[in-house]
Amino acid sequence: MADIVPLKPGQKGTSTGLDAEIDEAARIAEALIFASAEPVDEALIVRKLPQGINVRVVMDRLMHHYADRGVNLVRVGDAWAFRTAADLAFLIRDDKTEIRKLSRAGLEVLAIIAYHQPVTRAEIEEIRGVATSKGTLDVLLESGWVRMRGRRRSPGRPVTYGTTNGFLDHFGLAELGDLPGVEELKGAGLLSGRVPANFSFPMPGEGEELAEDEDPITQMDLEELGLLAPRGEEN
Amino acid sequence: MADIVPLKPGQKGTSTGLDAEIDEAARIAEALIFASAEPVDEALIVRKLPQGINVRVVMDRLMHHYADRGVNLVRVGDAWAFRTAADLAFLIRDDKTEIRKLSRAGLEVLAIIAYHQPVTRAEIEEIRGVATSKGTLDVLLESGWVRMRGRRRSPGRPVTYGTTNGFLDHFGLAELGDLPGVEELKGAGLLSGRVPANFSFPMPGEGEELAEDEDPITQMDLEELGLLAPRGEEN
Amino acid sequence: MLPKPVESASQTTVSPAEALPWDAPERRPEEALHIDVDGFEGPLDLLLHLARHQRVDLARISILALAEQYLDFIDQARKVRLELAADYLVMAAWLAFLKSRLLLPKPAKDDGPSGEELAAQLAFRLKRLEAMREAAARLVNRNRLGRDVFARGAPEEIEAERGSKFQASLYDLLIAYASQRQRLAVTTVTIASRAVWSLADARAILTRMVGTIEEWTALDQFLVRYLSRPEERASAMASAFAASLELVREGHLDIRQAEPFAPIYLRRGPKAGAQPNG
Repeated sequence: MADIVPLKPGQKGTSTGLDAEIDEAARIAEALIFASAEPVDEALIVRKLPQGINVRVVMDRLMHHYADRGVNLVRVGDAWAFRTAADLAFLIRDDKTEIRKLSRAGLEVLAIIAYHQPVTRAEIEEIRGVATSKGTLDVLLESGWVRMRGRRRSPGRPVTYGTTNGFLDHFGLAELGDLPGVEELKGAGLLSGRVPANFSFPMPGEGEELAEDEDPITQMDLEELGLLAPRGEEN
Repeated sequence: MADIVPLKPGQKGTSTGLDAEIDEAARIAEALIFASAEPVDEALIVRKLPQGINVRVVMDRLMHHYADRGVNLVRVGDAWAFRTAADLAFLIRDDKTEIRKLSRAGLEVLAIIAYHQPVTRAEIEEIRGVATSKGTLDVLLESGWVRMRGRRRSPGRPVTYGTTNGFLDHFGLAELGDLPGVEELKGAGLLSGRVPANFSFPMPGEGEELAEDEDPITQMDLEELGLLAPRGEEN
Repeated sequence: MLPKPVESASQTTVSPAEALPWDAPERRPEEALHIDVDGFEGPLDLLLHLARHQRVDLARISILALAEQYLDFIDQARKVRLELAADYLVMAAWLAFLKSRLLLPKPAKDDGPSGEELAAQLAFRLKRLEAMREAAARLVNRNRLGRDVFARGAPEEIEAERGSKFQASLYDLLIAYASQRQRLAVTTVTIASRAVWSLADARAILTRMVGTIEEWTALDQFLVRYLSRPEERASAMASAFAASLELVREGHLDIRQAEPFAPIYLRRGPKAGAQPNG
């Protein structure tokens, strides 16, 4: 068994005192989380543990114990859940397995809400450069991945949107800080509404000529790109 | 850690050959049983395991592994399932109280109370265009999301209803003013664009204080409303 | 400031024939050309697409070259007389403005943003949109619950976290309220949508029909096919009359009326053979 927690000789199976208490607390937490399909709030676990037990120590021990097993303990925001190990997906997946498909626009709006939250609809539209079509936000709200968070303290008090714990759970994120690339994007100023001070782009002049690896766009290209239907074709 | 499988010195974490194969097979069986809605037939497990692995050896190892944990692996006929350890059964609800979903009427009335508070029953009925059954309001009062706020200073002194802090808490609102308005719901696709021009939502009044035409509910009122047995009466 | 797209942003253009409720006239070959903006999510998306086609890193993109490419694209679309959704044209106007700011010396006493500032803003928006695209792709490819990882299949009920035995989401609540209020609003105030003929509609139909008729014919008769529905009658008559005046002015049509409220007669005008500029 790939048990991660190192055991000192002579300690195994005879752990006493604090260690035994933590083991017992771990059993309780394990049973609680295992029983539920949904993530279990850490607050609930704390209430069920014996008084004076540090829940983080307990969860750490459990997490280590399950790290290499077929089932893993994962954190979802302020809650905990057991989920099957991702590398075994192909064995468990069956024909009935189906997950919600999002349209391209829906996925884009979801990503913008996740990375920019709290974010208003107007801000989403400013980022995408297009009005949000009917049904896009609706579907995200219905999926339970997106929620209305509150209202911005600005003229018109627009509603702000954010993601839910269901979003974290679905995409296997312990917290929003685990969103892929979020630190780099923040560092590059791409999660802000304003052009960052250090933002650089080529000045006109150097840009007027096409670069060596550039071709001018021609009529042919537009057809090729699917922007124009070929000339003379019916329909 | 109550790890049952005895580890020989030097073997831990470096198990090789057959032992490693059995560990990997145990991971598969573990994940399969965990994710299944029904106990999993041993025959199915055999099919999912690598060829040439003795399923009994695998299941024995798993069963031992879980023997002292908060969750146990149990045999159900020719199938396998995980169950909460018997001594932790107190964590599991046995009364099977189901989480109840609010009826559609319940949701509507709750929403009207939230937006229009302080609001009387007659006003709720006027907004909905149908009579509200007593049961609907009772369920909402029971849910802890709705409370009687006071009595309107108007003929008949009707009771006014409002929402509670529990309501804000459950629906993740910081304050009633966070409830979205018409434009927001249109933008999110929850309200179709084809509503009359003068269509509007009220701005919910801020919670605790009584409105100018509201009186607080008194002991007398509660008796009169049949919510308290009259004072001094037997039983 | 960058233009704010209008509501119908992602709508694609329909060819004129499709806009009319009657049989499509024969299409000229160039009308068969259509701009497929279906796949694009607005002008910014199109710009990003063109930028990628420069086959360089977005960080090295020339905003000026990009603006010119976009304007070229719009020009080509116009040459083949195609309609584009309004926000594509608004973007074109803005890019033309940007181009002039970049190329012409800044006039004195102008506190507006400089060309460089405007270009930086556009480059920033493109980069940000592309970053979100990539983020979305990475997100969707993560190990997802129900596809790659799975929850306990046979959950056992544990004591609920909250005391309340009731469950409802804010979404449920808002949907209930919005649809209830709307239902009632719609039953109390019924505004039937009216079929309205636009001037352009009327002109197109008249143009097709007058070419075939030599003798004085009552306007009603031209329109008899379209007047069967009483709710369309007033609108059709009004638009057709206004359109007929336009056609008379251009010489495609002659018109006659004996006295006020008498029937209006039409016939082919002196220039009826020429292709009307519809």
